[in-house]
Amino acid sequence: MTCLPLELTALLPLWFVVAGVVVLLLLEMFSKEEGRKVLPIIALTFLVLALGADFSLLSRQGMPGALFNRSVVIDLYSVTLQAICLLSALLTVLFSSAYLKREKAVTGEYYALILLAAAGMIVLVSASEFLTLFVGLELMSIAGYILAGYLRIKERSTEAALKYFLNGVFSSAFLLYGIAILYGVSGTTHFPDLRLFLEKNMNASVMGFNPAVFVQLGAALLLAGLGFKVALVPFHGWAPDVYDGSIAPVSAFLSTGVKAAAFGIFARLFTEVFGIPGSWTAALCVLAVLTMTLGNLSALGQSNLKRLLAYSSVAHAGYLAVGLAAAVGNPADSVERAVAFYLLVYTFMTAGTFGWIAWASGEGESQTNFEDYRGLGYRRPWMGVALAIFMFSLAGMTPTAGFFGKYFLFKLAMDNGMIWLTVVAVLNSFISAYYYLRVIAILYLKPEENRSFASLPVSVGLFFAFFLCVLGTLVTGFLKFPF
Amino acid sequence: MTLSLLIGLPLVGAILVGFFPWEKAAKALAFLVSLTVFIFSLQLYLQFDLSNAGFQFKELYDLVPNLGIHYAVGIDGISLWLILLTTFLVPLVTLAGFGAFSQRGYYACILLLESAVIGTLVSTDLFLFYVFWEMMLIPAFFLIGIWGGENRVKATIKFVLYTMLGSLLMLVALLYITHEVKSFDYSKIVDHFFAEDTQFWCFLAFALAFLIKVPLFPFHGWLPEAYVEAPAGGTVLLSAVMAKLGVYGLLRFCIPLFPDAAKAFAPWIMILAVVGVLHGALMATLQTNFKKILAYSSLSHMGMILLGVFTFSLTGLQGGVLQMVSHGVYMAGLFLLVGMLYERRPSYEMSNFGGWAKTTPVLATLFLLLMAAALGMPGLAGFVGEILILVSAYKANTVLALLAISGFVLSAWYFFYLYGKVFLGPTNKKQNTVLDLSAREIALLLPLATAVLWIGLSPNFFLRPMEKSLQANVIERLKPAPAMTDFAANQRHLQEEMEKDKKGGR
Amino acid sequence: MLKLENFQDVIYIHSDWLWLIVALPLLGAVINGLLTLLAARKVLTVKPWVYAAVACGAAIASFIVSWEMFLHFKQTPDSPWVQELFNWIESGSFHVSFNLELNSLSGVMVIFITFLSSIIHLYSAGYMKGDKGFGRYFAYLNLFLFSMLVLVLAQDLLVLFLGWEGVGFCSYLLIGFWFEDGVNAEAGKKAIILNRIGDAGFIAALLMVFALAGTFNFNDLLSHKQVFTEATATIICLCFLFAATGKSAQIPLYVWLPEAMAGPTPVSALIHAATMVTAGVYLIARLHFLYVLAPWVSTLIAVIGVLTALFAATIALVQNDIKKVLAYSTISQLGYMFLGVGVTSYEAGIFHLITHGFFKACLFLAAGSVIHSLSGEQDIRKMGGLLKHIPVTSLAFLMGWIAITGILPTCGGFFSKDEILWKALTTPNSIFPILPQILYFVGLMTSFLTSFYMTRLVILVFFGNYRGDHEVYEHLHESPRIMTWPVLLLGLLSLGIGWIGVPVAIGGADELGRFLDPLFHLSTLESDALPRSLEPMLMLVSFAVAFLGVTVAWYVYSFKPSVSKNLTLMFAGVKKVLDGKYFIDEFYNDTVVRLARAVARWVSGWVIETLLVNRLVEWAVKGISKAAQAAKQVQVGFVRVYLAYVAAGAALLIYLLLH
Amino acid sequence: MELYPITPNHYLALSAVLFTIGIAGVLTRKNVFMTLMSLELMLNAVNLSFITFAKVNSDLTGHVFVLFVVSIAAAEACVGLAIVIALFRLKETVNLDMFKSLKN
Repeated sequence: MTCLPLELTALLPLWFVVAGVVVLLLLEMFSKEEGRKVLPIIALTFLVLALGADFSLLSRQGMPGALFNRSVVIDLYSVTLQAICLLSALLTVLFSSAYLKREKAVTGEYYALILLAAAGMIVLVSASEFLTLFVGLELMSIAGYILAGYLRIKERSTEAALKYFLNGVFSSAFLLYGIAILYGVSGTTHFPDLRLFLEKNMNASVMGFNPAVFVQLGAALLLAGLGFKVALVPFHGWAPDVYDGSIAPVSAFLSTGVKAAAFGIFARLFTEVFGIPGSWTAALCVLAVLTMTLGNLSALGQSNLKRLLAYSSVAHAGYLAVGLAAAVGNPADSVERAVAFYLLVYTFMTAGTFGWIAWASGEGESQTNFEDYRGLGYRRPWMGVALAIFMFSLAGMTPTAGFFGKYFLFKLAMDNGMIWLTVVAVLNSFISAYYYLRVIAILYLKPEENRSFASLPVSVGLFFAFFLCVLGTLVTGFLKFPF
Repeated sequence: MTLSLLIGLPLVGAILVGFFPWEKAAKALAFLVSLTVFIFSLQLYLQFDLSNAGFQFKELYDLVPNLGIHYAVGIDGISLWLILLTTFLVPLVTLAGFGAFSQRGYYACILLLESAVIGTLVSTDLFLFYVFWEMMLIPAFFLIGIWGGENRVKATIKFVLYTMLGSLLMLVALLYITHEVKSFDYSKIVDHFFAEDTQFWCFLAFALAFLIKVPLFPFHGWLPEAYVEAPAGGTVLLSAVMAKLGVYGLLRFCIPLFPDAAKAFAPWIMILAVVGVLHGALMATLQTNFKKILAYSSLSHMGMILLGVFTFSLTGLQGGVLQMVSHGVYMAGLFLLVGMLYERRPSYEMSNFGGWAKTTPVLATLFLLLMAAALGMPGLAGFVGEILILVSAYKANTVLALLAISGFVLSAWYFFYLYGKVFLGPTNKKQNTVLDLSAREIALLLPLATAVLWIGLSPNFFLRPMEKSLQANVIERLKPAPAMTDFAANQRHLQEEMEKDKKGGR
Repeated sequence: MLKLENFQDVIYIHSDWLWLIVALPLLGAVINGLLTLLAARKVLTVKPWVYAAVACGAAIASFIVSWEMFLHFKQTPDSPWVQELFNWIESGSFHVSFNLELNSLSGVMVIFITFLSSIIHLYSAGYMKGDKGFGRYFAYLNLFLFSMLVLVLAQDLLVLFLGWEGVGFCSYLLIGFWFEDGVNAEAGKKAIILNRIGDAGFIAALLMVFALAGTFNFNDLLSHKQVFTEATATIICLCFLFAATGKSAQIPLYVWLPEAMAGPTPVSALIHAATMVTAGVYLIARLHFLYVLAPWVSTLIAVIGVLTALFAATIALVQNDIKKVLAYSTISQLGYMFLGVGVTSYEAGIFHLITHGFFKACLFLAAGSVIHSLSGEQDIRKMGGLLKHIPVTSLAFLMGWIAITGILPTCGGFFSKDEILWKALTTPNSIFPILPQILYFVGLMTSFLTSFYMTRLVILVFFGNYRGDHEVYEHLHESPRIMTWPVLLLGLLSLGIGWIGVPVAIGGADELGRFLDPLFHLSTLESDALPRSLEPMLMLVSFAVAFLGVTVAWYVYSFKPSVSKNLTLMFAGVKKVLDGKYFIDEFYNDTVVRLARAVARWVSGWVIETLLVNRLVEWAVKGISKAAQAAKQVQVGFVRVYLAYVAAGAALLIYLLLH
Repeated sequence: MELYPITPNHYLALSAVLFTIGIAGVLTRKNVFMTLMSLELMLNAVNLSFITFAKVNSDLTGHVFVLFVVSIAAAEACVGLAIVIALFRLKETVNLDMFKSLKN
């Protein structure tokens, strides 16, 4: 495919995904019932193709860099994040196929929406300019809104959609305003130019008015907008309800793919653009501490696994924020590496857990309380072990990848001399260990006799998905990371 | 290659056992694997170079190159015996069984634990050490949480959380020092001189992690439940192996890395240790559950070991390490016997026993022997370490040493109380059906009995290899710190380095 | 005044065979132990005589070996025999090698121990016949012998401690031998725990000795004795004394011995009369060079000794269990030995140790034979007139009686006791000048009481009419020869044993004294308060006292039983106190034991464990879970509130970034 | 009387005011439709400032941005209305405070 112009090959993943969307929609239009069986397979094929394209990009020397009139940048970071988002989409599709069959809700547009969101993510993570960023973000979000409310006959699902939607639009207004102000001050929407502007004028005062004030104002609004997407406290209100309300596979998607993409661009902005000393560092520290603490504490009180996971994903956003707070003063690539690595690990373990819930919760997600899983570890040993591994990883225990992820993030904070922040983060992951371990322990309590988990089938796709997640959770820590 | 083999073999074995198709044969396989590991580990002693104080059997590979994390392993005289102790005990534990159901998982966990323990003992890269250190928790968590007794969940979560709190704070300290030294290499870090307050805080963080594992007196909240609820095999590994890792960590990291802080804290730790000795013994006298008696006695004995270690004298250190080994041996034996009693009468309450010396003479005799060792009978394992510790402790602090002696009296109190309640006195009807030890059980206890005698009668065999390493890697490190000027220069140098890095990052 | 020249010029003779003395009993123990366990496992069936043969063989062989060596050793008594067995512990400056040393003191002790235990082994073969634990019994017995020999032959305090602990442990096993009866098990426990309390003193002393001298080897200590000041020596000796009172059942730690009679009678004879209980005396004698530096402690020893002697004798007056009487008399006699070593006349102490060993063993064995023939009856009120039924046993017992009371001059303990009293009287005490007289008179009083209660015992058991139940009377029979002959032999020996130390004053040779003197003469105070020529007179005095005691007892219990009743009526209170053994056990229970339990329960169990260790953690957990409940309330569910959060957050950020 | 020239600052102020009004609307109104309108108001306020800045900086990006925002706002409106209809089918109400089955 080297004959194709660079601009096309570099964005090949995007093309594949979009093509997938079109094909799926057409199939949905023209296929009968039995045609629906192939939908997931189609989706998978295109996602795998896109992933393959990403890997071929990763494997070749020299990244294309800025393309399309510098509106997108294809570097190791963005390609890695693309891969992560696609991986999340892939896992979601795998989890969904069995789930939707069970719920008798198989439609083409579902998969189309997932791919559409994936396309949005690809655009988002490779944006090098605010307009692209906005378009990608909205593409991803709008698809997300619909996915959240996919089971429109269920109140919880629809309510989740509403909450997600209102918060989403509300905060993207903030985001936009922030962008507008930055644009107004600097006269550009390109990240590199903005960076140059900041480095020049952060402490100079141009023709009477001090741009720093406006930059900080813009940054604040920008932070608010992105903070919503990645569910940082206090912009997190929607997250627990949405992850809890929407169907488990979608929760997996929203809590991994969407968050990964959002965090990806978040990290890029706060390393490559705002990566210079400024008052936002303190703000990020505050957000990080709030997020970790509130997320973990609320998770502590949960008796419902799905909701617990929702809160835990809030908490994990907090750990990532620790990394971002330490962005200033650390080399950009090390920050981006840490973030990307954590997102990958996080995708494996969180998607895996949500998928596990999708599997274990049974018809209509009737069983998501801890008590429902009493003794599952004896009846279905392997699935028990799988969940245990995810939990250990979420708790950040060695040798699972969860530990390495946390380690790299906290290391950033420590290298920046933010000892107290590290201590807070560590104490938080100590608290989190309690509820994660309790989940495992419950799996191995004495099971009630009547309860047998034999009625939970593990299809090939599901098995493959779990295998992927477990493997990823176990070995990622020891793999050589692309950059 | 030997060390990697010692880590890898159990790991592979664990996976094999875990996936082993025949539930019944899992035990046999696990036993074979652990036995092979033991045989390989003997090589360590045979090829050990007594004249060399530093690390031996070194290996070095990259693990995470861009962070400078290496797979670096090696052993010295301190870790040698603890490794041999581990590899020696695990086959016995596997042979002893106690995995009531789901044999696969049980033995997989044991092998996993063995691998993690050995890894912890041989790592010379701090990151690697931490990885193995935390990794131990997972199999331990399962061993207690799945195969444990009634309140196993509470016990196991308590145990893991206590341990994690310590190790997470240690992680912070580890992050800090590796950030300061810019390396995970033990030899580099140990040669680096840390500022006073750095030493203070880092010592606290590290020591907390290790002292919780030991456990030292105020941090033993997890101990009684964990020891009692765990299955016999698990208890053996907890008390005989994992507890030792705490002391090992102190010897290997806390003291050499932060010598000044160690010297500053030593008196306090010695006081806590003695309080632990007395407290553990007194608590033991209160119990009606004989597994709990052993648990508390273990607390008391570990206090003794710490007392020896923190005298910082060769005698005390050697006594401490020797006592670790012997405590490992006799405690393992006692807990295995307790497990065997439990198999014959599922209870730990002494009131349900009595006169068992009549029906199970062999069991009683072995128990008496190991108990005598635990009592510090001269000529058996416990005594030598104890006397070495006391002698050096007396030089370090007379009062503490004299107080510690009373632990010696109390141990007689609770141990003979236990023996009298369980093995002596009238027998009751039901008991005639009870069988004495089977050939298998005797076979797995005899090595322990032999070891107890061996340590007691020729301790030099064990003391000699550790002498040089303790001298070089612990005592030498405690020599007065370099002059202030060096320290200042050191700091300046570091500052420059950090600046360079920042620039490099851009 | 002391003769303080330091003698270094000791020539040690290396010996290759000392180990045999200790190894043989150990071998016997191991063989018997294995045989027993194998038999218990039904792997093989062992005839009882095999056990007996092995054990007695081991003991006797050990005796023969040591006898041989001793004869050779006697040629050059000034040069001890030493064997370096192996290098036991070596760590830095801490170096202990496992050496055995045969010097005049340990030599005498070894002969004494091996001989007595050989006889007692033989006796046991008969006494324990048909017992289920026959093999186990002999295994323990041999193990005990091994430990005792190690204790005696040790050239090193730590090795001595090995034996010291070993004998304690074996006595635990042997006292609780019939463990199916809870009482016996309890007695064993009490014995070992009290011993351990004493041993704490031993260890403390060890630590101090090492801290000062850096060695445990007796000879090195002897040559380094200048490192001990009077103060340090005093403390160390006090600690050792404490240990000794534990082993040798002296005030304050004597209470275990009477209950130790729960064990089989031969055990009482071997351990609680002849050998183990003398370990304390031996220890003090072995450390004479330290004690001479601490006159205070020596005085204390003498006082403790004489008090214990009197105290135990008074209790013995009213005991009705034949073994208990002997037990208290043992304590009392041990008191004499302490008195002896206390006044630094160590050879006198050892002398009495040996004579007492013989006659007390004889008495115990005879008593055992009595009990045996009365099918287990021990209460002397249920005996009487046994002389005609079991003449041999009675004869032996009477010999023992003669020996202990010293009613027949030159027999048994007469010389040794007299030696001690003489030394007690004539050794000036620098601290309390009046003390020697006191010691002497209390000693005399004790010897009066001794002859009194022993005579009472003899009369109640062997004379008068039988007062026991009838079915017992039916089976009344003399014990088998294997029991009676050893007893007779012991009886004869205990009469004659006194001749090894006939005082010079009455033209005797005092062989033992002269033999031991080189070892002790530096540490022995001159006993020159009275001219030597007075000694025969004092002998007459003590003989008179003993005679008085016997006659009074005879009068009271044989001719005028009414008198004893009247006495008991007159002194009801005293009787009560004596029956209650001065309520010392109760006293200990109410103070020490209860205090310890209270500390354990309240300080450790409640304050520390519950409050400090657990409650704090629980509170922390409670706090966190409260916080968790609060945190959950943030998630109210109203979407508009969430939107408000967003707005507020934005405001917060603007504030944070702009201020 | 003379007319003061309308400077960009007036437009920016106006847009800020509109944005604030939008926020207030969103936070205060219970009716979903009012909320949606307030959201639109906020977006358009942003558009206004975009145009202004474009004018000030005399570059076209701002204008392009506005076009995108308008179209995306339209899309969002459809999705939003769809969700509202679905909810109305289920609960027969458009009062936001009625939707609180997911909490704590």
